[in-house]
Amino acid sequence: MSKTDVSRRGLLKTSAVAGAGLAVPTIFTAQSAAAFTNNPTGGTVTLGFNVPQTGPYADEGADELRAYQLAVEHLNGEGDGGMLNTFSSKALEGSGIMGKKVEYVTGDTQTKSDAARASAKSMIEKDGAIMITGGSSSGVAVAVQGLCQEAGVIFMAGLTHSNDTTGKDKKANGFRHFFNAYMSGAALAPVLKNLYGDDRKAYHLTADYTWGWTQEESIKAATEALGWETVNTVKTPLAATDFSSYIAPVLNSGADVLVLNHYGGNMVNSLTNAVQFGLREKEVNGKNFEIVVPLYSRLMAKGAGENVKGIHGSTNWHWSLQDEGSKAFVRSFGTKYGFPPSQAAHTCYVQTLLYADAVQRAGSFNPCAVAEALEDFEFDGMGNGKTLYRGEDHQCFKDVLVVRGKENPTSEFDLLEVVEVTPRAQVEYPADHPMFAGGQLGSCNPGA
Amino acid sequence: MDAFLLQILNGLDKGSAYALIALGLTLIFGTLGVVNFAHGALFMIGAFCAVTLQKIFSLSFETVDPEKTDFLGNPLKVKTPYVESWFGPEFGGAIIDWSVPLAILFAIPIMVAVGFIMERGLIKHFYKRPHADQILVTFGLAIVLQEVIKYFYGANPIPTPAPDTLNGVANLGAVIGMDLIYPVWRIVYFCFACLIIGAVFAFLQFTTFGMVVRAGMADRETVGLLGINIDRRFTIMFGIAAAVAGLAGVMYTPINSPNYHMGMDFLVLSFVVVVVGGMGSLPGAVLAGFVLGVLESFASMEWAISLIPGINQIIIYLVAIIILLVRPRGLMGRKGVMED
Amino acid sequence: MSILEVKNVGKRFGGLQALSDVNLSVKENSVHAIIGPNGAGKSTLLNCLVGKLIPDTGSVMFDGQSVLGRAPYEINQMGISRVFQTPEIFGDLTVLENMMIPCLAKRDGAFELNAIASVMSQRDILDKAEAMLLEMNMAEKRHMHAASLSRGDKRRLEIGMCLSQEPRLLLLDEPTAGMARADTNNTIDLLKQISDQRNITIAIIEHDMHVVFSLANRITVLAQGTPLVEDDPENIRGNPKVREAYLGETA
Amino acid sequence: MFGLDKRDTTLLLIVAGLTIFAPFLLNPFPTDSGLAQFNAGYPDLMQRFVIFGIFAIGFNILFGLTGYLSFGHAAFLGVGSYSAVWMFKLLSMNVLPAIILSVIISGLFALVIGFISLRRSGIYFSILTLAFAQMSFSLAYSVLTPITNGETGLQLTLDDPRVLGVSATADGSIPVTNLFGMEMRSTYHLIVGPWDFQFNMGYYLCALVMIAAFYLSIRIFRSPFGMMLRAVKSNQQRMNYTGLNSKPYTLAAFVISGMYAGLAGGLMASMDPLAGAERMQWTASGEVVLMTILGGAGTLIGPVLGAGFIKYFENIFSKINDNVLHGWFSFLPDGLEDFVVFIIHPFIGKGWHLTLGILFMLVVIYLPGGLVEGGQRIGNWFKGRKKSDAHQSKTNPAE
Repeated sequence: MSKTDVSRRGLLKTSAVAGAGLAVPTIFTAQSAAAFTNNPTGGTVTLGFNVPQTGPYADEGADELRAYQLAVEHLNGEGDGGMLNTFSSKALEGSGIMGKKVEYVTGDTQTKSDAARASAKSMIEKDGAIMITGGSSSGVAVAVQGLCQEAGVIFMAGLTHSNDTTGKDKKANGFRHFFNAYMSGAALAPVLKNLYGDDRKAYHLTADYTWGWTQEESIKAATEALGWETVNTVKTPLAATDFSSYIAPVLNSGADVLVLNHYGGNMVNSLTNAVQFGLREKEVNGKNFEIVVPLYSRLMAKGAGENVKGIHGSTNWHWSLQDEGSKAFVRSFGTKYGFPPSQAAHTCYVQTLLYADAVQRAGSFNPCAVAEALEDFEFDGMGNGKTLYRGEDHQCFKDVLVVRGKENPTSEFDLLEVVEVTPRAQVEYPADHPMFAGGQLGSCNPGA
Repeated sequence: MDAFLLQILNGLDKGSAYALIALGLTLIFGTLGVVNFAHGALFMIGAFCAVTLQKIFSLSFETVDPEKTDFLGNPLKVKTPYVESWFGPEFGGAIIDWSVPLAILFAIPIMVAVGFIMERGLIKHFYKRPHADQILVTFGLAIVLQEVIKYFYGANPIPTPAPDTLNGVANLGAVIGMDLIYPVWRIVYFCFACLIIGAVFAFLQFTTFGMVVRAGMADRETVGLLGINIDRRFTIMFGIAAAVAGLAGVMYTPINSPNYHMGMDFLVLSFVVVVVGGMGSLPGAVLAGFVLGVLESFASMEWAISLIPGINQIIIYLVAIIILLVRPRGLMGRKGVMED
Repeated sequence: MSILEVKNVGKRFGGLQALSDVNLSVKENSVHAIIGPNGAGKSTLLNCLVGKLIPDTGSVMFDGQSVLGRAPYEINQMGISRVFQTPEIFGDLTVLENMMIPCLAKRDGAFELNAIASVMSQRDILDKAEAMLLEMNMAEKRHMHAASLSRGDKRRLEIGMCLSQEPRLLLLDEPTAGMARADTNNTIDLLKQISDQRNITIAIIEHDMHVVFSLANRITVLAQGTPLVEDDPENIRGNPKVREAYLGETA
Repeated sequence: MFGLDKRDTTLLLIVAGLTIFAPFLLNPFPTDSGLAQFNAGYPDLMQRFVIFGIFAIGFNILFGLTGYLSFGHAAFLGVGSYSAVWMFKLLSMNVLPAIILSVIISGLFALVIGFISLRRSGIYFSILTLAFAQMSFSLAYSVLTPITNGETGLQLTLDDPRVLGVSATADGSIPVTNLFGMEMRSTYHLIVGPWDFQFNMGYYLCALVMIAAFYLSIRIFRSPFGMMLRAVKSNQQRMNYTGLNSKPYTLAAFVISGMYAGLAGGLMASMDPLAGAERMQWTASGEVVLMTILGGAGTLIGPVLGAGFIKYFENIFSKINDNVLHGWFSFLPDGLEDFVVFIIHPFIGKGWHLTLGILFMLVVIYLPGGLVEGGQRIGNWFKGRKKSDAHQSKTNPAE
């Protein structure tokens, strides 16, 4: 059997035309080799948005989906254009991608690697999606990235923070705009030093799975470089809901900083529990006890309520940023949906635009051409200052935000305030940094 | 030493939640002979009673503050809860602040009603069906309830803090000259659980109603022969069990922000608790709840993890397996319950 | 020659001495009835014979081998079949299937992973089961669900299932309890026929004196956990001790 | 034929026909028509249909025949997947050794867990299996990460030390799974007018395996062993007093059904070389329970139908969104259209869990025999409502 997984859609159109002309069904055997998977030959191009629609991250997924819909509107020249107006590359003109109208299909990752791969496959095989994007956990991102590499389509990662996504598990067809655990550490460390001094004893609680470990490793390295001492690191089960038995030992450990390497429901609960145990009012070694949540998100902050006040952490982006790009995006998003976008929405929106722009510049939907256009592409006007898509590992390098839970929020969205914008230079690292070692990008796969 | 005492407290606190859920589960099983996989969902509905009441109290009208602007640069709409405008900011604010304890009153009628509807509408038809069918239909119900809650409240956890005065920590060790700091609300939760457990036992022990129910648990047919309408009493017991689970949920909300899948999180655990305690034994369920809570806390201590890596992940299941193999009827199970 | 020898068997439940010093000898090819008032320990004794209970003291020998400590299925494979007070049959299976299972157990032993061959290809088993159904007068009901049979039919099916195992000893636990008179008489006839035509020893626990005296050729009277007397039916009928302990009250 | 009676042969041939012609049957709508989204004939979903079919068939051998409700069967599927992926990593990309190993390993795993769990019955058995599966899941997600790669799932990498084969292909990508050179992912498109039918190598391998698994399950159902298993469900007491030892029977059933699950896991990994820990979670075990009950526990074809039904729901039904709904109801006046969409909205798209839960409850309440019973009832209704004992016995799985 020959390898004939070629563009169905293309053949479909031609055969439909042929069938109409001959008025008898014509049987085509797909031998005419197209160059790559799902080459869009009609007037439209289909993107695949793979986000959690069910399960605990459904709300985050819903926000991602809103951003995607907005991005599609802007690409097709509807709405106010959003960041297209501020984007440094002017290749896109609001007439779709390379003149083709952008359409999309959605899938539900359920925040499970299996389900995410299944829905991505369905979008590729059934709906002819040329690019897959989205997701809100690193496990899913790595799994789907692997799939896209095999299938020969581009994967534009959504929210994924683990070092592995562009480290050990990086793939030639996968690109990440979101920042990572190393960058969180590098951005947070100087701020923490300014705020809390260089003589601190840190206690880590870490979600017991890959992302948690890479974050713990990164934060530990960054803070130890400041002179902090790591008193202890404890792994907590993913399924844990009550963290009291992990918080209690912190009280008498001699530590004066608690680092919570948790995300989602875990983070909401562990932070709530930590505050319950009076850690924030506690004094140890003559210093105020502090809690740090290295990866912050507004949706999580909302879940934790009052407890986030004064707690520091890092995010990829925040809607209160005052640069033109951010303002334009918040304006379009807020006008359409009535509330400001989350960082997940931002990264997804930007990823879609970046992909479209790369196609436009490359002049081809071929994944290899797109990848080439994205590699070492430097741009601005997307909300994080001057940004570089590094070719060696497909990671974006840009400014990282250090934020703090706001003491006096003026609205239900106004939960975090930006403490510092850590410049890109400070969070950069060589591609062969030991925390990212072990994987190979491989070569780009156009499929077919 | 302190560390151990603290973990015992933590264990008792976790155990309170387990015990309350398991108590209701056992009441239903003991009286109606039904294995209710939707019991975790009742716990979750209880928690969302608190969320709902908080939302009701926080219902607000909007006034435009021209001085300030919102994120789009439009004039900021300031929300003022109705209760604050009616009762003044101080008293109104206090009402919102105390919405979780107040939700107890709100939740009792709702939970009892939910219990009645569940029993009369669904469970009733499953008394004579095999246990597997009961498990399956209540499992389906649990999925439905959780999806309904998710539809209305979203997937994100919703913060429901305890009243400010109960939000701090207390030094329990002060009396014995030790430093034993513990969150006030968790102490409240433990006391509340003891109170409820005591009330249920007292109710079964000292009221005629309770005596009939106990007799019915021991031998349903005989009691039926006495001409007592045991079914109606059992329906009421189902309502009580639902209320117990619901109250456990209401009071749990400040400890962890409630979300739609908290019921499923607790379901497996509470079944393990019931089985370890012994199917059908009320004291067994309570005892097992506390024992498993304490064991779980101990297993999360460092020495335990360094001894057996991953023990904190599996302790509950491990205990369940061992108990079931060594003492098939659980800690305090009666003979002949669910043995075929 | 006795096929079942019970010697000095005692069994205690907590504070209750259910059986003490029970001696019993069942002769081959006899119909031996064990009677006694409620709570005399009849069922406990029976359970000790089939492996459900293990006596605290004494021995139970079947055909020269001890049954103590063996699981019920092992004892059954030795040649003891039991008929329950309420018929225990496979309600979800058809009558024919019910009859085939004991035939398979007889042929293949306690466990056989015979997972590929078709049941319908087991000619010997089918023939044997069909023959037994004919004998039990149930051939036309072979495709019915066993659960939908009448009480009397269930009883006959159960007895048939036990017989198709070709046991050496058939234990019956109040086989006519709760039956209408006609069903009872049918069952008596069936049992008579079995004991006449087959090389089978029957031990029967029974309340109904009509059944006992119609069938038994040896009777043991049990009272308060010990045998009061063992004798022929005629002598039991006339025994004043028995009348006092048992017959007097119920007759 | 094949040692089956006429009815079973017909059933087998129907199932074989359906699976072989699935690429046509599941793609009834032209690709650019509005109904194209209901097409399920693409390789990934077709593979899932048959793989979960195998899983459910195996589960049914345990639950349908013996009545032992295992809430931990997904663990065997997970173990099978891990074994297969390790085989790809270490030995060769040929799927055959991988599948064989996954069946063996999950069989051994089932033997151990079954040996312990089967010491208890009823709900105690369910809780024991649940506990074992949850333990496997928790450990796979965390402590056992060196073996399972935890959260991300076990994947192939470019530097796998493959003994028989290369670590990476000449063009720098990971080699693909194959059966003696026939690549699992290769797909042949047959384009007939506006229709596009996809014939995927991997699907046909899975389909053949499923037909074989289905055939084997018919043989087991009709065998003396199968009859004994039904006897276990019906009356264990009578079984023990008929000289039969029920323990080895149930254990054998448990191991066989564990091996079916391992086979499904191995195939899943062969189609898509990744093994995630969530595969072992108790909710995943709950899913196969749903499939079996929905289709009809104890019936031959039921589990296959149930598996197809749920997977269709998960992958196709879940994609219907409001836009699609508005399209359907656009013939209604505006206000009414919005109202109808508003009413239906919670049940479709991402609300598919809700619909599934309701359907499941309805089936348990009204159709204990599942879809198969539903089909029979409809059939009987058409035959003129001849309700009699004969029909009763038809619902009996053994007939």
